[in-house]
Amino acid sequence: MSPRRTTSGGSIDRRRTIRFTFDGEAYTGHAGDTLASALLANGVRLVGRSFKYHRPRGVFSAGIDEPSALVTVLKDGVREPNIPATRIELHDGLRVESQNRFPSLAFDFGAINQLGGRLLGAGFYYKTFMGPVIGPLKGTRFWMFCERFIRRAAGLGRADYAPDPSRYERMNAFCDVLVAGGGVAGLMAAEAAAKAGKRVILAEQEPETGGFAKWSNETIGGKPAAEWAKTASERLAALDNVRLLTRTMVWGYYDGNTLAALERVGDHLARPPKGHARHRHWTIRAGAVVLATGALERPLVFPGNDRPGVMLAGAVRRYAGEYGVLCGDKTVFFANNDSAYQAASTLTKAGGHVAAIVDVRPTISEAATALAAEAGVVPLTGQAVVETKGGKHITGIVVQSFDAATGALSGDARPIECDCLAVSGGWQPVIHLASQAGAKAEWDETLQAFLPPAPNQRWSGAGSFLGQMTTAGALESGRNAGLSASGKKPSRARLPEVEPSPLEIAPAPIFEIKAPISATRGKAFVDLQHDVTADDVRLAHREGFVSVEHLKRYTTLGMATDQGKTSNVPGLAIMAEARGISIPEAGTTRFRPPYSPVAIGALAAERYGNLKPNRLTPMHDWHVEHGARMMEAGLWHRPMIYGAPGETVEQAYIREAAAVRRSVGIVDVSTLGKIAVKGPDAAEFLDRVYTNMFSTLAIGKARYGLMLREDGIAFDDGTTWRLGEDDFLMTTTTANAGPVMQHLEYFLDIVWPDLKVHLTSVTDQWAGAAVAGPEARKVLEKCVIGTAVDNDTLPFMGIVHGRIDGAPVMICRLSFSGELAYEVYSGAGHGLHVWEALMEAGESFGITPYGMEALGTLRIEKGHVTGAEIDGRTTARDLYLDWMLSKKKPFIGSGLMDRPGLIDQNRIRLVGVVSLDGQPLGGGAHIVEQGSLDALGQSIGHITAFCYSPALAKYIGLALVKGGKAQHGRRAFVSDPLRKRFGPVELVSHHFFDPEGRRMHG
Amino acid sequence: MAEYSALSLLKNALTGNCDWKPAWRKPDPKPAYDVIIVGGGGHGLATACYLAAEHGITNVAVLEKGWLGSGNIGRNTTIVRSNYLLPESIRFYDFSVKLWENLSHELNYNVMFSQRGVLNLAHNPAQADAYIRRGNAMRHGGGDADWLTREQIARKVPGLDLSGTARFPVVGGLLQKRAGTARHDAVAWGYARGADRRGVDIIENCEVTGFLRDGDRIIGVSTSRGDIRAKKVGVAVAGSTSRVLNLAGIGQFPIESHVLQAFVSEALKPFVDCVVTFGGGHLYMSQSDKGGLVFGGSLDYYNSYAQRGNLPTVEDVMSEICAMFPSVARLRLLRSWGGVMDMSMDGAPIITKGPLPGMYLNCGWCYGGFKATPASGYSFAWTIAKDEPHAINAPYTLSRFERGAAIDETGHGPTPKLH
Amino acid sequence: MLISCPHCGPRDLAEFSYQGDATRTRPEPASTDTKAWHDYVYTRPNPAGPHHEYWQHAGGCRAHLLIVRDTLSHEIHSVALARSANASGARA
Amino acid sequence: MVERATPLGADFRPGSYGDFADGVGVTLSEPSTGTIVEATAWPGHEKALTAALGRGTGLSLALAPGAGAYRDAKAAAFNIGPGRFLVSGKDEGLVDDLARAVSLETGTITDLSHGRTALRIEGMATEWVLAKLFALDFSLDAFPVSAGRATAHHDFFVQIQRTGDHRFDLYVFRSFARAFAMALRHAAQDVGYAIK
Repeated sequence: MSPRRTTSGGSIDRRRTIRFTFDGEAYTGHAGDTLASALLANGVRLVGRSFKYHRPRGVFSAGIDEPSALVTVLKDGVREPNIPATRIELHDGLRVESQNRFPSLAFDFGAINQLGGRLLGAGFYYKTFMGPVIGPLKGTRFWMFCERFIRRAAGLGRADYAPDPSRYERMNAFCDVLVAGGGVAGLMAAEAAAKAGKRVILAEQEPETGGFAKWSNETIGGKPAAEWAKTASERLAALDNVRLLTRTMVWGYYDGNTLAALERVGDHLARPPKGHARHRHWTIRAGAVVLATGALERPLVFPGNDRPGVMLAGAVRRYAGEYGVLCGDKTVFFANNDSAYQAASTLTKAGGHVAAIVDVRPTISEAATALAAEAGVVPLTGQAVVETKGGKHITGIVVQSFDAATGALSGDARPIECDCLAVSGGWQPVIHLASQAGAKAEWDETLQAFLPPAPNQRWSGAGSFLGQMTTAGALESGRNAGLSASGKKPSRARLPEVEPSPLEIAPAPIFEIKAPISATRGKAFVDLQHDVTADDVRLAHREGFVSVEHLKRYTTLGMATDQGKTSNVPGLAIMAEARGISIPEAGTTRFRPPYSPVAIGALAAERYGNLKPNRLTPMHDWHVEHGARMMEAGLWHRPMIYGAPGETVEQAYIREAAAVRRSVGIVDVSTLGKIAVKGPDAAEFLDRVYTNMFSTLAIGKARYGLMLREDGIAFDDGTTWRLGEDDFLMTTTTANAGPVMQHLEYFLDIVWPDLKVHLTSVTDQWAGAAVAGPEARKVLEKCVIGTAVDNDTLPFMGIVHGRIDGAPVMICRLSFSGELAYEVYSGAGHGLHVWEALMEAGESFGITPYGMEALGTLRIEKGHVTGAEIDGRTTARDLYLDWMLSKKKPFIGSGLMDRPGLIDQNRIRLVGVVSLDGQPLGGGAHIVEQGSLDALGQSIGHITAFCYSPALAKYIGLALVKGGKAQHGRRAFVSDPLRKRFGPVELVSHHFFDPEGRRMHG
Repeated sequence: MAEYSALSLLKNALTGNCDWKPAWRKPDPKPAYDVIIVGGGGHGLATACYLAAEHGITNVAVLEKGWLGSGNIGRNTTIVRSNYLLPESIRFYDFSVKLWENLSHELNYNVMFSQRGVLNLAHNPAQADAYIRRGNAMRHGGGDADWLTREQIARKVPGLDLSGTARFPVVGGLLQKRAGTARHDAVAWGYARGADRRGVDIIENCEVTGFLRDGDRIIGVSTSRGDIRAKKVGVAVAGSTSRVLNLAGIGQFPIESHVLQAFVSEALKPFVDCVVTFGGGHLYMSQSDKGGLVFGGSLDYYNSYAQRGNLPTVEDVMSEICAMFPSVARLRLLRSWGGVMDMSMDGAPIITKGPLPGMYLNCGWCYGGFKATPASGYSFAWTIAKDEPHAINAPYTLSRFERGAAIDETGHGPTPKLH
Repeated sequence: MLISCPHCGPRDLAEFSYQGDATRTRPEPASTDTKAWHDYVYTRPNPAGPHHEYWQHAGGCRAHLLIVRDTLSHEIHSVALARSANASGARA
Repeated sequence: MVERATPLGADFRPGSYGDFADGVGVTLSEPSTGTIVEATAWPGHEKALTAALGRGTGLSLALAPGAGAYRDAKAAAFNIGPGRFLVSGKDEGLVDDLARAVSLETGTITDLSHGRTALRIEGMATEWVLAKLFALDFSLDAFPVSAGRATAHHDFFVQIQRTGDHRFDLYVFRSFARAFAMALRHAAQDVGYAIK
């Protein structure tokens, strides 16, 4: 006695046999099978173990709502856990494992948890494991000890650490009408919108469109429904203005009619073609949306309702109708509505045997009675299943008389033998997307279900999503929704003909059969995956966790991978009953994206494995070829050092920095932010944004400038060059190029729209090479033509234009290193050319390319500040840049820079630090006045940058220290417990080297 | 026998679990209280609990608009840490961690505080220096911090992309061992029960619709369940601060409300042990006891009260998690949700007497409210009881902006979305 | 979320950069009224409902937009170029 | 004259790549653009600017947002913001011509010839590939030939002009060009692509 394949029927391709393995065992199925249908066809009933009690579980549903039959797919060398067997299309080579069991599915140690059933009820963890108040396990230790075991027992599937080799991609799409759901209603809607000339996308989560029509054995337009759906689908696919996406689930409804959908492009293939994605993440901007997402069947809650073989009636129907699989030899239906009778009818037609139909309602419709008669049974009305029998699968049930009005059970308990129990507790429209879109669902007394709220974005609904449970209703509402989404009125044209459907799909308001539970009967489960029972819901009620959100959180109801698709409404109904209020009064949980789980890689797709692009200077390849070790600076890559063989980083930067002081060095400064500031008001604008004056700057000269934020804190610094009366070139720090641009644009657009100034980012237009050192001028003299570079023509802060080896250049005499230095700017496309020419010209002077470490060393020696000191908390005064705060004019930040807290002398302020023990200082080390590594003192500041200074022959650094200048000459200690460094230092002026600046003026 | 213990569980199991009492009563509001706390979230409940436990003030009501714990206590990513840079923050959050360590006992409620550690990854030397500066600050402030090398990280966190070819290669990481995670809902429920058992009235579905005033002075609140008078009214409604202050006539305030999304994957067997934060972007991840990977990233960057996130942020967060853990791409996102953050102008909270006489204010928690719950409740209760701040919340004034004494951990200045 | 840039048409949220509250008035540049500067820089109405705010179409035309958007529903009521909105006195 | 170096690097070399067994879906190339200029008008002077640009390039530019004009292999221009245009031409002297044509009363001209890199994508699968990167509607109705769009793909700012039914010129910041070409190539894997 077991499930099996029929000899004919269904839409699977019986000529194509597919091999797959489950827990290492080889099986076969057919093309068109899901893993679930194929396992059932092979008589496999035990498929998984439940989350908490490790109870045996089988296939429960036939779709996305599956709570029990979760497996791990082994593919591409990686594990993909927690995939419902009902969602896996069979393909050659498919390998699948069961999960949450040890050592095997049939014999699972975890099943011991079932013995502690009552102990392990809702809230169990909150009430224990607090541990002892004294001893080695006090505090959090005892809990953490227990938690290790709890964690191992919890979880479902096991993931591995092997990188996922799959390709994912994102696709942006635009359409007039998006139809979510390709059942009968969706097909009608799409066709109506397409005929109205709209651009339409139809997304269907299953491999084929058609929905119920695929297995319902009805007729539409005189044809079998499945055939009608196929033809309708083909018609749509042939249209230019329709994109038909199958295997595509719309999972998120975001603001502004932006919807997210996942297309499973390659999961059903043994191997996707080269360069093709496994999943494609669609972001669809839709003018209007038609939600035709259907309805899901609910189970009934009764003792033992989780045994393998207990299934949804609609699922039993689908397995028979679509896959040619009979879920049992003797099937009993148990229902509170007529849809189970349709299922029984389909099963009978497929060759199955209906052992009984148990119905909680005292009377049923004539149509239902007739269908039962076709199936060869007289419905047991006014009765209910109170117990299931069996071990790892169901072998029988027990029924008793049931009073639908009071829920009371009476009379004899009668056993019925069966190997499949098909349950229907009514239907719940899939309103998730509508709920995500913003509004609260509305309870419908007739359907005993939540219906979608009134739309608050541009969507309309169709089909069973709206509670239209008949095919005729789907056809009509589908067409109307398509028309309405196209801005058209409902049509009166004839719809395809269907058989009349006198069945009563609205269920009796029965959710639970309250029979006493026992070890043999089993528990009455509400949430099958998370093992939440009806008693758990009542315990939550008893303890005051009565709001639906508390219920969910206290019991974990509905929080499993199926997100409560089959359990939310029954759980709510049981709580409502316990509270003595109606279901809508008890509330509904808000649905959140995704509708059903989505691969994380799919959502990350568009990055192509590179989280952030690499930003390269024109000389990048040269640096790499010449041994540079590159480092990141924001998105940029810059040389840290140019290492000679065998050199350490420290040796390299000392060599490079020393070369600059001794003769000449060259460094790539192309990454500096550069903004063209042009227009008649450019000078006025700069006066307002910089703390110092720029309107007085002569053409052909540059000036160092400082910007503050509105709150008076230092923001950025750099030089700005006046190239013409109305033409400035502003430079910013590398890191702040973007923020400064945005800051300036904000003020021009919003605060001073009257100023005539244009800004253009020209960072990428210019390559920059700084040539620094006593021999710098000689290098330029050797290669620059078209201008002199002597002190008169090119004084400090002067700018000249000329050519180097045929390329136009602009040279500004600026110094960050404190040496005689020039920044040579050329068009970026000429950057490498000019760089190489400078290297050649400098060869006889021993020109040395230097990296960020040497650049940092030179600036520390000079006491110049960078982002390490301008860290968003320091003021100009903290950095002793008060001389730049103009008193002649207001500027951004001048209004708040004098607040008492910002001018306090005791703030942490810039000082120099000298190591007195000859050891390095360490970035991020702190400064203390006393203490040791064992007894840490009080921090009075921290080191922002340090280096070995070749010019001073010692380790020096910059620091922000309480009191700043007042500390000069004081002894203190560097304290770096993280790196176990403690040592004496002297606090000194931050101008270590050539404080008068003779060298750069030389 | 303690109300909750292994023994009581066993006893109740044998009697069909019929004798459990409600975790907190559902009383009707009295006409007047000594103290009203507006806001039945973590901070409000903790405040009430400490008012009763530490100061003997039990004639207290906590008023909650919806269901208890429905604000950010119920929608955060459950991380507890004190790995801060500035001395004010270190002092406050370290105090909080100390309270966390004993919280389950204190409340006789397992809040599942698990000191699994929080690891901040550094991806370049400058970032490493910044983290080391922070770690040193933590150590000098009396806390714990350790620097891990790449090799140590490889052993501690399998699955991280530690290859040299990673776009953001890991150079080291800052570990705070005493940090970890807790069961967020349990914190709300534990404090609620703790307060309730000490006599505090917790009143759900009671929305404050206005303040009762005597001149300038606040003397109570109007609610959807009638007027309630009080000698002192504490407001702890982070996420809705501006809305509630509006009811008291305060129309401009240094707070913006922003939405922060959080995410959870399907449940898995143990995958990652500690909390890991990614330095190449804004991302943090841990694993819950149930097995879900819990993670989050940046704000959605615009004012919102909608508890509803947007897609570009989802994509950014997923990109970062895949960059950090390349195997996670194959796993599946189960659920996402949004919480409304009370973003202050410097990223630090406000816990103070005022701004009106009779009123006490606790707000501006930005991302950091959950871990602060015990210290926030403790110091707010202190401030209400004694009419002066405790040493740990003394810097968290409202006047600090005008004085130029912002406590700006990130250095982003008055741009709330960046804190 | 889509924002209809008056210049570029409807574009994805990802192209825009939020620039915050648009109701504050900047004091005169030379003002030394710390309180006025404080209010401008630090305080906001932060309403639950329609919110006047600036966005920059940073990943597009770079223009700043004045947008009225509901912070409860994210529904956008109006979008205008900030320059023209401010110039024509349409500012809130 | 010193030749301008391409930023695309050694990897961007001619050949066929990806799934090209059944032919390539798109072709990528770096068109030669001697001059790239950003021209911006003061408010109220937009018409004068388009006229001046027309004199400099021979293009006739409409004043609508995103409007553009294109003369095969000679010059191209399109609107990228209020009063703002990106102009490109084969000729390197164009920048001087435009600087002369646009007076300070009308607006400003900024030379970006080195600062932006143009990449061309063409072929039947062009829209499919671009839709992976950009949230733009690439249908001909929404994005007609010669029109332009300023848009972004994460950190890449890209200005796009449609220069044919299935042909687009993409202007990116030079320092990002190599990374962007990588992203584009990755996106074209499934349709197969050639580099010309």
